Amino acid sequence: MVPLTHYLALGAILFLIGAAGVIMRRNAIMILLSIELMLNSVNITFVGFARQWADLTGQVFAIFVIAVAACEAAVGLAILISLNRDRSMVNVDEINLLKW
Amino acid sequence: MFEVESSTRIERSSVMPGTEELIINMGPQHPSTHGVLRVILRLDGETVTDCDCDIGFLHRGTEKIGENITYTMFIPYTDRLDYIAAPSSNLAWVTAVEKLFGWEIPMRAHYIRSLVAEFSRISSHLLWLATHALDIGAMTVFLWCFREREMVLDLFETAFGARLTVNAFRLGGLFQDVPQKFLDLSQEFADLFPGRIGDYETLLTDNRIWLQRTRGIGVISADDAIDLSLTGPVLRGSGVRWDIRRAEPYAAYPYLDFVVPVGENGDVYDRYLVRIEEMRQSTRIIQQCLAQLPKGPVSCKVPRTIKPPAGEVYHSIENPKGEFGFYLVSDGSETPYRVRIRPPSFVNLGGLKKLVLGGLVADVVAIIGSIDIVLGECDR
Amino acid sequence: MEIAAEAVIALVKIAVVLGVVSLVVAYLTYLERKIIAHIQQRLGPMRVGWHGLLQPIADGVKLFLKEDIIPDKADKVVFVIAPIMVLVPAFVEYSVLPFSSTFYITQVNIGIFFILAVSSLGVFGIVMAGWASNSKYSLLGALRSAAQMLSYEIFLGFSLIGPLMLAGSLNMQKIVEAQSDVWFVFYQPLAFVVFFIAALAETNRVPFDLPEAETELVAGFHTEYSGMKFAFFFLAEYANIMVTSSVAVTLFFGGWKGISWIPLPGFVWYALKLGAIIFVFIWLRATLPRYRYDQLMRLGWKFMFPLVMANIFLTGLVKYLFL
Amino acid sequence: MELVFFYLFAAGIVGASLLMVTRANVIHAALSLVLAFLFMAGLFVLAGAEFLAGVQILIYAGGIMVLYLFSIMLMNVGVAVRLRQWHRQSALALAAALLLAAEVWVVLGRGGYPAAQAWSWRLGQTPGNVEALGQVLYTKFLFPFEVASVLLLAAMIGAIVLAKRQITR
Repeated sequence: MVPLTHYLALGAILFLIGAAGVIMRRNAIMILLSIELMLNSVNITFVGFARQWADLTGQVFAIFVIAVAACEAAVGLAILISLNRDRSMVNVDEINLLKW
Repeated sequence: MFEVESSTRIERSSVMPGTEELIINMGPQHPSTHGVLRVILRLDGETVTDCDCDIGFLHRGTEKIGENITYTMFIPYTDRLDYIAAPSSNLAWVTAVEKLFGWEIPMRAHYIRSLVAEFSRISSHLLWLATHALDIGAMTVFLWCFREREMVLDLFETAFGARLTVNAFRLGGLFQDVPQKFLDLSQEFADLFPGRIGDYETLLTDNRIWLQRTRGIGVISADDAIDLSLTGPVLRGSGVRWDIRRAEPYAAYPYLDFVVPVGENGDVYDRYLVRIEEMRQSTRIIQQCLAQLPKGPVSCKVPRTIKPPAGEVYHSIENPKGEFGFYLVSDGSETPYRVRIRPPSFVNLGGLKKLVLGGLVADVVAIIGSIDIVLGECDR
Repeated sequence: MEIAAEAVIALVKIAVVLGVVSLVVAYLTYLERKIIAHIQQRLGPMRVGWHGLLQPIADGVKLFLKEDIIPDKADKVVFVIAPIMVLVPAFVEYSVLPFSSTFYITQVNIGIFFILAVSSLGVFGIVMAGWASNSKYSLLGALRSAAQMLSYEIFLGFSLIGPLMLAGSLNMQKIVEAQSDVWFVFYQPLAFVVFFIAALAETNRVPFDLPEAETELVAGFHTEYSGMKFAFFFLAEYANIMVTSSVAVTLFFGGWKGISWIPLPGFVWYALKLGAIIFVFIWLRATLPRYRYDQLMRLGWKFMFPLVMANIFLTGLVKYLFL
Repeated sequence: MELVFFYLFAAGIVGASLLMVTRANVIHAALSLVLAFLFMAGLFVLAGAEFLAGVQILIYAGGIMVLYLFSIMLMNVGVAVRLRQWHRQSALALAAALLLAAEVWVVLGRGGYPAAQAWSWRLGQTPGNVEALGQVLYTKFLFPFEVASVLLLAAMIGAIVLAKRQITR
């Protein structure tokens, strides 16, 4: 039986890696990928808690998180593609205007 | 101001173009350009926005060679022009030279020439159908067509001793009369072949996928086709009833009964139907030739050294691919002063750009197949 | 001790299944060549062994000894991993297939879902191969196949929902048990049609072989591959045909269950049904031309998607009203 | 046994994630992330969430990540690799992340979580995780489930509108 703290620690480490990626990388796709990692770290903690209390709520929420991640990926990538097409840029620090 | 911009240039990803047009080289090693044709396609996604043909990979200077050798010696070179239908090219050359002389050719020779020319049409159309179907993914038609093409090549072998570059005709008629076995086998083939055409049609004509891939693809109107001086099935697919066998009959065609099939919409499917029907009509012509074949000599009297009178002549025949013509200038010597070839594939290929623009890559393959090119005469 | 014994049994089973599957996959290539040859009125391989029976082995030896070319401009790591990424999921899927009532590697209660999930990984190898080759034809092929496989995976998954609703389980063994009386293909003909079409598209077979359409894209995503890496793609294709046919057998044709008055062992029935379905795959290849990319998508989204949704709705309605 | 596999998977996840964050080539990063997801699916099976593991592979790895790869291929990666990859505030960010890590360490170290409870079903047996999850999802969480579907629909329409080349006004 894996103790809950292990799941939580793993989730925290992944969250930190993801957060570091979001803050440090310039490439917008890398930022999106890091966000996916952060969402997954949350999933791990959800599943860990579900395991601990033998309650399926955690797993159900993990499924919802995956649904949200799918939405986020679709919209995020659509924005990136249109940015890449119209302004030909992928680096976030160049996208510094609210409106063109 | 400007320098600051350029010094920070690598920092900015604006060097990166947003959407790039994809340029792909189709050929000269591509499996479905039917030889060494190179088509440069500009793609937006998979839609063709521009198309440019690069030809000449098979250029051998045939026209120049023709100016340096005698009229008889040039006949084997014509085999290598449209090598899919070699007897047709032979026929174009010998009839052109005979026209220059004004010779009268015996009837039997005329009939045998028509017979062999129709066999070469069938052989060419079979190869076209085989590769065209394979391009669109139908694999079995390919091998079925080759089965019948093999029979035609065997016929050539029986009559002339060669299969592909047959060197079939001579100036003034034929080298010798065809053996009886050839005529028997021809009759056998002519009786068998219509059923085989039915087999191909079973696989393709009403096949939903085939219809979706060919109908409404590569449409060209009759006016455009005439403006681009397209000839052959490509022109007839657009509904223009133009066939040199009818318009300016040569060989035995004035005495033969056949229909010139035409399409309606000028798309890939109509060109397919036209060629299929042409194969049926060719079989009819073969039947008639065999039935009407007159007795007699197969060659007129030909002088030992062939020196045509000075002058010029243009003569064209209906090759399987379209109008195949020779423009000849003679200065009265043993060699022609100028030989100019009017190749059907080369001219028809000029219509490719108009046909493929706005289509998809997969359509390009179908359209090249439907134009039916052979690079031997295109590059000359 | 008990765990060790279990592990040994499991390893032996895996070895047997992998060995048999590899052999069958190799001979599937032979079978395909022979069947297509006879449809096209020729003989096919005849030289190596009696009627060319050793041809797959000769092919294997040839591919193994061939020079393995990695293009200069290719992304080397991805280029090498890609064929593995195609082959491994194809073989992993065999771990949950029930070959008979007693012979299977393992049973998981998400059985069929596991197969769907793992098979969805196959597209990675193709996309990786297409991208890493650094060739335009490969890239076009990869993009086509990514779109095609993603879309048709949806129809494949949805078409299985009907039979699964009837079976009431995702466990492969239970699905087979549920078909003791009537095969699901009779209850779910619509689902089977959609499943079969989607399976053709998922395995890149004619008439949906656009990703590797040799007459359009030279060879699609594996244009730049040679030697053993190319063989991996080839094997993966046939392994995938086997898996999808197996899924069809299990979900629609009663798996290893046969006709009760003919006493044959379960795996023989299984093999017979599998062979019949694979024959149809090969037969279609010899018969049909190829769809165009946009027509493929139209067929999927405008025809198959509503059909499969209607099937799920009807199944649910019937189940709710009468069962 | 379970713990060994946990550490195995955890090491895999962390390693792949680190690889992901540090790659210059976006395709390599995305593929590393796929690897991380596969390990994560293994972890989920270990935690008794087989269905979730399947969803993780099918939707996350087989769906979302393919979408990423697809989009990346539509853009030109070749040039982007040669550009500067990191922000100038990287050092600061790293410091903040380490601070956060320390905080997590302290919080986790406190312990005091209630004792673990056993599932009402056994791993690898039916009826199991799938049935139970279905039961919960379509009764207790039906409303969130429907909301999620509406969210997906909205995202789909949004993505199409954003990525469409020309919107005819």
